[in-house]
Amino acid sequence: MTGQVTGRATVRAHPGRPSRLTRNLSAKIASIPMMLTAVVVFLGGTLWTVLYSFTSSKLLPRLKFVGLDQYERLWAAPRWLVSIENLAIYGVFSLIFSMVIGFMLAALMDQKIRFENTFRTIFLYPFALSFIVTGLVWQWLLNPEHGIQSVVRAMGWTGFDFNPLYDSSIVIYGILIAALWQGTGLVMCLMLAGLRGIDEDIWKASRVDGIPMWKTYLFVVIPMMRPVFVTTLVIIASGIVRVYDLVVAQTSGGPGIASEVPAKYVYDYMFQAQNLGQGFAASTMMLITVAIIIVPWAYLEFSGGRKRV
Amino acid sequence: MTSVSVKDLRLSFGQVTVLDQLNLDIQEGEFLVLLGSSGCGKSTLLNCIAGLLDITDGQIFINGRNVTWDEPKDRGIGMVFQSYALYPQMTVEKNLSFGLKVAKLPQGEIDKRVARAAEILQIGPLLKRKPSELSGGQRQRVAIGRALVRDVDVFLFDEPLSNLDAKLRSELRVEIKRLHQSLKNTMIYVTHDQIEALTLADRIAIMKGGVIQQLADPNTIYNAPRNMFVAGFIGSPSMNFLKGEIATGADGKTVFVAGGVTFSLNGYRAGDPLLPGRKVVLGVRPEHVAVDEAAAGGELHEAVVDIEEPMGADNLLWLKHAGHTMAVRTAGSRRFRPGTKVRLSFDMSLASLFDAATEERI
Amino acid sequence: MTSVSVKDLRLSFGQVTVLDQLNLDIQEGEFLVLLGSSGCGKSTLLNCIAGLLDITDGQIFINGRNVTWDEPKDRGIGMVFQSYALYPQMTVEKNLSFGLKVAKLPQGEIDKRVARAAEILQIGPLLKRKPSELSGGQRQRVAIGRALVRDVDVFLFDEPLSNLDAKLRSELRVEIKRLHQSLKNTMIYVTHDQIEALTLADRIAIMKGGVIQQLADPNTIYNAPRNMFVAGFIGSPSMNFLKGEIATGADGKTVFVAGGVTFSLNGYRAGDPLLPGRKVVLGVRPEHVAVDEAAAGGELHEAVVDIEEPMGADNLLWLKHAGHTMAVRTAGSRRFRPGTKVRLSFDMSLASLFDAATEERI
Amino acid sequence: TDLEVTHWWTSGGEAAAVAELAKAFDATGNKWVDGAIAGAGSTARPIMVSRITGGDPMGATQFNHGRQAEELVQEGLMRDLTDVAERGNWKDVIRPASLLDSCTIDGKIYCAPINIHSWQWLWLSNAAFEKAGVPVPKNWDELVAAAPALEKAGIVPLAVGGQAWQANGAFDVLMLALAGKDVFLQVFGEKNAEVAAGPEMAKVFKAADDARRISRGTNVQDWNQATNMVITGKAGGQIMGDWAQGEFQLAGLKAGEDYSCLPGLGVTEMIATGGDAFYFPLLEDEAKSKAQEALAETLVDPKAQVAFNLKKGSLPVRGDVDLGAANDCMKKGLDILAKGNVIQWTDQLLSADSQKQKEDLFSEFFASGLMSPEDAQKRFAEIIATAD
Amino acid sequence: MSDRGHLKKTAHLAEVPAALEAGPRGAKPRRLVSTRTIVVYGTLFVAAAYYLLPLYVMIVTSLKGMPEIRVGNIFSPPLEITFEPWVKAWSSACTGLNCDGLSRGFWNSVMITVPSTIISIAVASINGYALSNWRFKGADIFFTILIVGAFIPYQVMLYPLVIVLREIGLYGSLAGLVIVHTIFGMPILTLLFRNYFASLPEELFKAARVDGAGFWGIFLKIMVPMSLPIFVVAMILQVTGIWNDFLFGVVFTRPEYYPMTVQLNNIVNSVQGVKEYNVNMAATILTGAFPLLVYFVSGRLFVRGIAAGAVKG
Ligand SMILES: Nc1ncnc2c1ncn2[C@@H]1O[C@H](COP(=O)(O)OP(=O)(O)OP(=O)(O)O)[C@@H](O)[C@H]1O
Ligand SMILES: Nc1ncnc2c1ncn2[C@@H]1O[C@H](COP(=O)(O)OP(=O)(O)OP(=O)(O)O)[C@@H](O)[C@H]1O
Ligand SMILES: [Mg+2]
Ligand SMILES: [Mg+2]
Repeated sequence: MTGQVTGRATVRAHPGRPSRLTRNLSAKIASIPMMLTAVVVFLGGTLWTVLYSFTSSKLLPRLKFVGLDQYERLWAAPRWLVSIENLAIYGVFSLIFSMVIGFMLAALMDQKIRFENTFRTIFLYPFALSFIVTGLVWQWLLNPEHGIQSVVRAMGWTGFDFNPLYDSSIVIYGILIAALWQGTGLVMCLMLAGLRGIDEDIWKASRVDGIPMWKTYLFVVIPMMRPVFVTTLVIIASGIVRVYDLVVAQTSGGPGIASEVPAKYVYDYMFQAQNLGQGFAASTMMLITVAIIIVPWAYLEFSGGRKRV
Repeated sequence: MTSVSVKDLRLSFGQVTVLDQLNLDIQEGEFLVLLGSSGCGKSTLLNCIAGLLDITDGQIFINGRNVTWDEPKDRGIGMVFQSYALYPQMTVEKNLSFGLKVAKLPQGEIDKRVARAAEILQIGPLLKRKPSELSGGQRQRVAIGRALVRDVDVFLFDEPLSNLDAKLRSELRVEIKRLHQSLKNTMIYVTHDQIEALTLADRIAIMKGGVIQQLADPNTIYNAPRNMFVAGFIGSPSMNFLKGEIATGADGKTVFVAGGVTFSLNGYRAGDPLLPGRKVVLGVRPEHVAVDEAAAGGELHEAVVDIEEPMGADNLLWLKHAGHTMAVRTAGSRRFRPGTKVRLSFDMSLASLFDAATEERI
Repeated sequence: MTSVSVKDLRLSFGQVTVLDQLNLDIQEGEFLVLLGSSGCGKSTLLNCIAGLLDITDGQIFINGRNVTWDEPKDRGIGMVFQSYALYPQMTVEKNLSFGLKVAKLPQGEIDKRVARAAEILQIGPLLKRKPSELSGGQRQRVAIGRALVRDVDVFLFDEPLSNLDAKLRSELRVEIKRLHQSLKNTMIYVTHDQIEALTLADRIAIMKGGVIQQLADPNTIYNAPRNMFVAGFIGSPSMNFLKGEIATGADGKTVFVAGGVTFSLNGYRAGDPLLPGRKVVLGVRPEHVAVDEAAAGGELHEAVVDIEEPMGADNLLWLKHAGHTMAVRTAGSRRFRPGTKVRLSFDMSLASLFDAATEERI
Repeated sequence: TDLEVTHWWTSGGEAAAVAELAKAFDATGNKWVDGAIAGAGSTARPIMVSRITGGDPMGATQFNHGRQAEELVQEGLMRDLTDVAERGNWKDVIRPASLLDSCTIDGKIYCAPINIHSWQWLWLSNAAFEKAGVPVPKNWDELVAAAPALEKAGIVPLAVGGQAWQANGAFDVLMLALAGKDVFLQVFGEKNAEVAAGPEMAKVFKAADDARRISRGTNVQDWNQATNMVITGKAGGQIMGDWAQGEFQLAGLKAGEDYSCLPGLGVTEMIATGGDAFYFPLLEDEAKSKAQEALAETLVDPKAQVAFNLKKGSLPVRGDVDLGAANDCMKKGLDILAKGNVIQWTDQLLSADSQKQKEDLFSEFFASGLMSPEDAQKRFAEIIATAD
Repeated sequence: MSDRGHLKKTAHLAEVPAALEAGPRGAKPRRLVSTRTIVVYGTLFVAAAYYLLPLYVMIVTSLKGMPEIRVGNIFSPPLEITFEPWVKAWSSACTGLNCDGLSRGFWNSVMITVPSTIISIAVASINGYALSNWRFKGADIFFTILIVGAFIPYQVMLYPLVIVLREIGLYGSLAGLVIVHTIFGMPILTLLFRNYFASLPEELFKAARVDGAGFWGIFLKIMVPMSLPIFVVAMILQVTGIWNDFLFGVVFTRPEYYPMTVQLNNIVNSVQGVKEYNVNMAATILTGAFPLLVYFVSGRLFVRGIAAGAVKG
């Protein structure tokens, strides 16, 4: 810092030094929407939310502070605990499976296959459909009376049992199936792009070294695709935290509260229960979790700018 | 004994035939350089030998064994790539040992081989580093090491130095040469840098459009190029070419006439008879032209200095002579200002004559 | 009149100061080459002059005007980049005229200038093509053209030739030299290729770690390098360095002793007195060592050929001599087998002596 | 004048009922712009509240009367309807009076009640019982007793849809029926947690446990899908509000013949006076304000009341209308109403927040085989203790 | 390794030219179906089946009549193809009083999607450009906030946004909705654009500055024309996201602007008696048709753009 201060001091004598503010002025002006969004909406909205989570606001936000009451209630609520647990299960599995499936599909697509475009389109098209639609279709497919279970039973396997949406213990996996159907195509695309960016010579080198293909993928190629995994992670993870529509469309959180998720808790308490304070407390908890994991990582990952490229 | 032998090789990518009817025999312990401009098929040929490309027709033998259908790893070859192709997330040590581990060699053997390669290449202190923490030259050394540990008979290099800066390149060139002198493996080395080719090769194969133009030792290539392509390709700056024809001089001797100027052919050893009237091209290298001095047996020609390029040890002159531009290399200590008139003499014993039509050496 | 003048320039990226207290004056019409290894700050300096980097402290004058805080376009400079940086979606013509259009020049003037640049650079037939349809050399020419049309006083080149292959590089080098001779603009040219520096420059500034080590004409730089860095940096292969000390010889003359071998210093012009016992380093270039012959006034030293690198015109020998490895350049026609014993003689009038501690020339 | 009206009446019977209102309103020379949002109040309410607080209010909007709009009124975002009410003599015609009380805040009237909804019905499929070979039950206990027979015949004895509010409502109905009015009011009115944890309630939880057991295998989400199970004889019965009646009618079934209804589960014949009301956000536009008045008047107008409630299957808010066309079940309701056997419902007694907590509890309870009635009661008591 | 010696021995025998000529020649013969091919294509086909199954069921169901649905199996092809459900879904399914199906929302969706997509991409691309080429102090902080913002559930931001829009007086207007979409599209799009622009050669940017082009000149004349793939990616992501959005469309606008998804929600959620699965499926396909079309048209560029926007970083 001292270096900068003396620097400015000596330069002051020179004519025409523009002020710090006006340098890069166009860039700054052009970034105003971004700054406003970041500061007013994301940061301001967050702080506002946190502030009101300490109040007893009902339908409308009011600054009647009640300390940590809302949080105590939140962590005593079985539904919240179930939501957190569900999010953890759903998050972990959907991360793992979408990465694994996405990568495997991409690896298969990268084998110089015929009809690559067709396959790619097939894997990608569900991404064009909304979660509402996805939820609906899979609700239909998984419906025990009409869906896969009844069809398989009709074919003779009468003992066949596949009824995830009405079984509390596995309902979250029923949601996972639909989520993977919708999202793995994009992951596949990202991974495929990453694979195409790998130097041909690496493959040649590993062939000369006699390394089997799967080992090359596992020990050489995957570690080289770090940036792709980072982008994919951001996209998948942000989707996981926000999962809401799919649950609503598929199960509305049921059976019972077996497939509740935090975002739905927030929404339900803010608007249905008309207890904004409670909803804000829940969203604050979500934000804190996200912040603890994301902020340090995001800063490290994204503040390097051009240097890293 | 031949170490690598390529017979009637053909390779097509779909409709495009890149290599056709290519034959090449490489002796055991020989250092062969494949030289040619970009896109002439050098890497393709190397990849065929390595087994990284499926050939369309022909056969490939390594150490007398027909390996045409063998997997790369079973051919007893090691390969070094232009982009190094190091496994970026593994330490140098892992890079070296990975292939051996996969081949299930005993750990003791692996350690021994890695240690030996590290010693030969002097990368012992780097073993624990990742490739990203190495300089270009060090990376290249590790890449060579990876071939080295595999204890192979034949080393294949695909432009191993072209990603490095000039200084490093000349250093590593010496190292590769030394490596070859001590290991005595067969080495096939692809480059488009003629200095590398000249300094490293036992023999050079000059390629153009998938065809080997000349396969000979560097000295022959440099001093007796088989055709104008080879002559022009090798040497920097290029050989000077003068178009003209054979005539009979005033004294009855065979002379070369270009742009009204007559050159005696004293000292030139022609393979073909030099019949008067034959259209030919005279090629003479910049260092075989003497400036302001009478070279052995040559007569003097007037020229004007156009541009001077001092290069330290040498001084390169670009002259206007008989309507051509001509490059001449003089000692670095001699300086000429542009516009200066000088007198040239040609060393015909080191010049080349080519048929103007076939471009073949006479 | 000075054309570009840099005063007390400092530039930091955050905590790291890349350039510090740098001063440089460039005369009008001068061709100045900034030479140095990768990362020494050459491009940074050039970008400061161009106004593409905000300097931390100091001043920059172009044609006597303080442009320290001017926008790049207002500095009267044109710049040519290593990667050509042509606008890929525009035709050559658009590429050339883009800057003029931005500056709102009348269309007639634009056409005139583009036509003139196209003529000078002989790219007339390419005007309607896109950069992707051009060869490397043509692209580079267009990049130069883009600076040309802007009718600027100062041309800045940032390694304009290093993406080209050797052959093209040497051709374009000549063209740039010719361009400078005809335009007579001030040119600042960044490179790490010493051949380019030596052939093109009126003066060379050799940089290391952000500091200019020596600023002089090529001849001085080559033959009287100010310190060991400059001496070692210029010349390929590098100057040979022998560590030793000054002593008084048998005949009372001052001599240099290294590894038990005594060298006469006949012909060396020292700036400092050569006091006996002073630790010094003798530097001698490969071409200033004669093999198997007695050079003027030098005595003979025995050495063994280690490696031979025939390079066509020259033949480079790596010798083992008095415990050092030593490079020697001989004529390409002379050949030596590894292991041969030879006798060396040094041309002391062209050698350099450096203080072993400061590494400065004595 | 165009007036935008938002509501969440989108099922078959509901939509037909709304059409009647729209017709009546259009007849006043204005135009009803329909802003239906499907998916029950839980989807629609946030949207309505956002619109009102966001400063872009609609002309009129449905809320369950009770406490849902309380704060909006306090914020001064809602229009005072006292003038309209006085002109229409609402105080006298609207029966029971508690309906208007729910619209009254600080002595001013802010909403126009449109119907009385009663939750306390058990709908039974006569066909299903016939098939199982048991008589149609007359009360809750008989249904529980008949359950095994129904199950044997492949019929789900009690259909309970997956949405949380259905389980919650079913429980409230069971509670009023089995524990009686006093306990109901002590628990929900006075928020007496002791009573909530007491033996009276334990009985209710026992019954809820039965309900849970005999509702296994419903496997539908929406209430009307559950109703449809009753209509088609796939289920024996359903505890659902009077709005289910609309579905039966639409399916062409006849009360008493094809299906039966038991108000108060045949145990405690009492109905709650919850219901829907329309609120009118404060608008700047004069013309629209006029239209709002016209709509408020239309809503309470006897003709509209009859037309609407007949289609919807709910009860009119005024005692002075002729409901000769009413069917069997509706008549039963009207009787009870006439006898004054009315009670305030949980929507009016509890805040939405407490209701939501209850919903969470009972939807979990009904779906999970693991939660014992005792545990559920304990948690219920905790909710009551902190309820407002 | 021991067989290496053995090989050398046979090499001596092979010195005889005749022996050399023997052995394999030409291209390595490939079995028509190798295990590898079976595994690769087998897996791909199985995966493709998983992805296609729902679409198949949707289409088949939408072409059946209700009676057939009730009795039949969801996978069986329709015995009697009827387009009734499609017609109904498009033009006569009811929401409350309005019985004009999805058609009502279609143009609204177009009216929302087009400006929202264009503006959000414009803003995000400018952000990405400023972040990668004109970095100023503090820019990274804003960007980090933005990325973290990508993880905030939309529902949480609903209230603050209502307040913000109310304060600037855009609540309930189309412009307000466009702003909302721009805000929520910003994090991921900015990330993609920033990565993409950072992967373009910096020298190009410098050259343009020397040529005198300013912030906007460089962006419009140099950067944008070079960035087709990433714009396609952004367009696909935004069209999909915005077209499929339900929550914002309904919270931040009035009924006259309600997008198609609101009708879809109403059709599938307002059950009239039995669920009309065939109509629901037809409505679902109709709603998804537009983004699907965008995919099919620009799928190839999508992968290329993703490559540039995601791989570097
Ligand atoms: N996979 C491929 N498909 C089609 N053509 C190819 C393929 N690989 C190479 N070629 C063509 O084969 C020719 C020879 O390519 P090759 O890589 O062997 O050249 P090279 O001599 O190594 O050149 P460079 O010095 O640039 O590496 C080129 O014309 C190239 O376009
Ligand atoms: N944006 C930057 N941020 C931080 N450090 C930088 C930045 N740009 C350059 N540097 C550092 O400044 C030093 C000088 O870089 P510069 O690009 O000027 O080197 P150079 O001499 O042009 O090298 P080269 O021959 O590789 O182009 C290097 O050490 C580099 O790491
Ligand atoms: Mg190649
Ligand atoms: Mg540089």
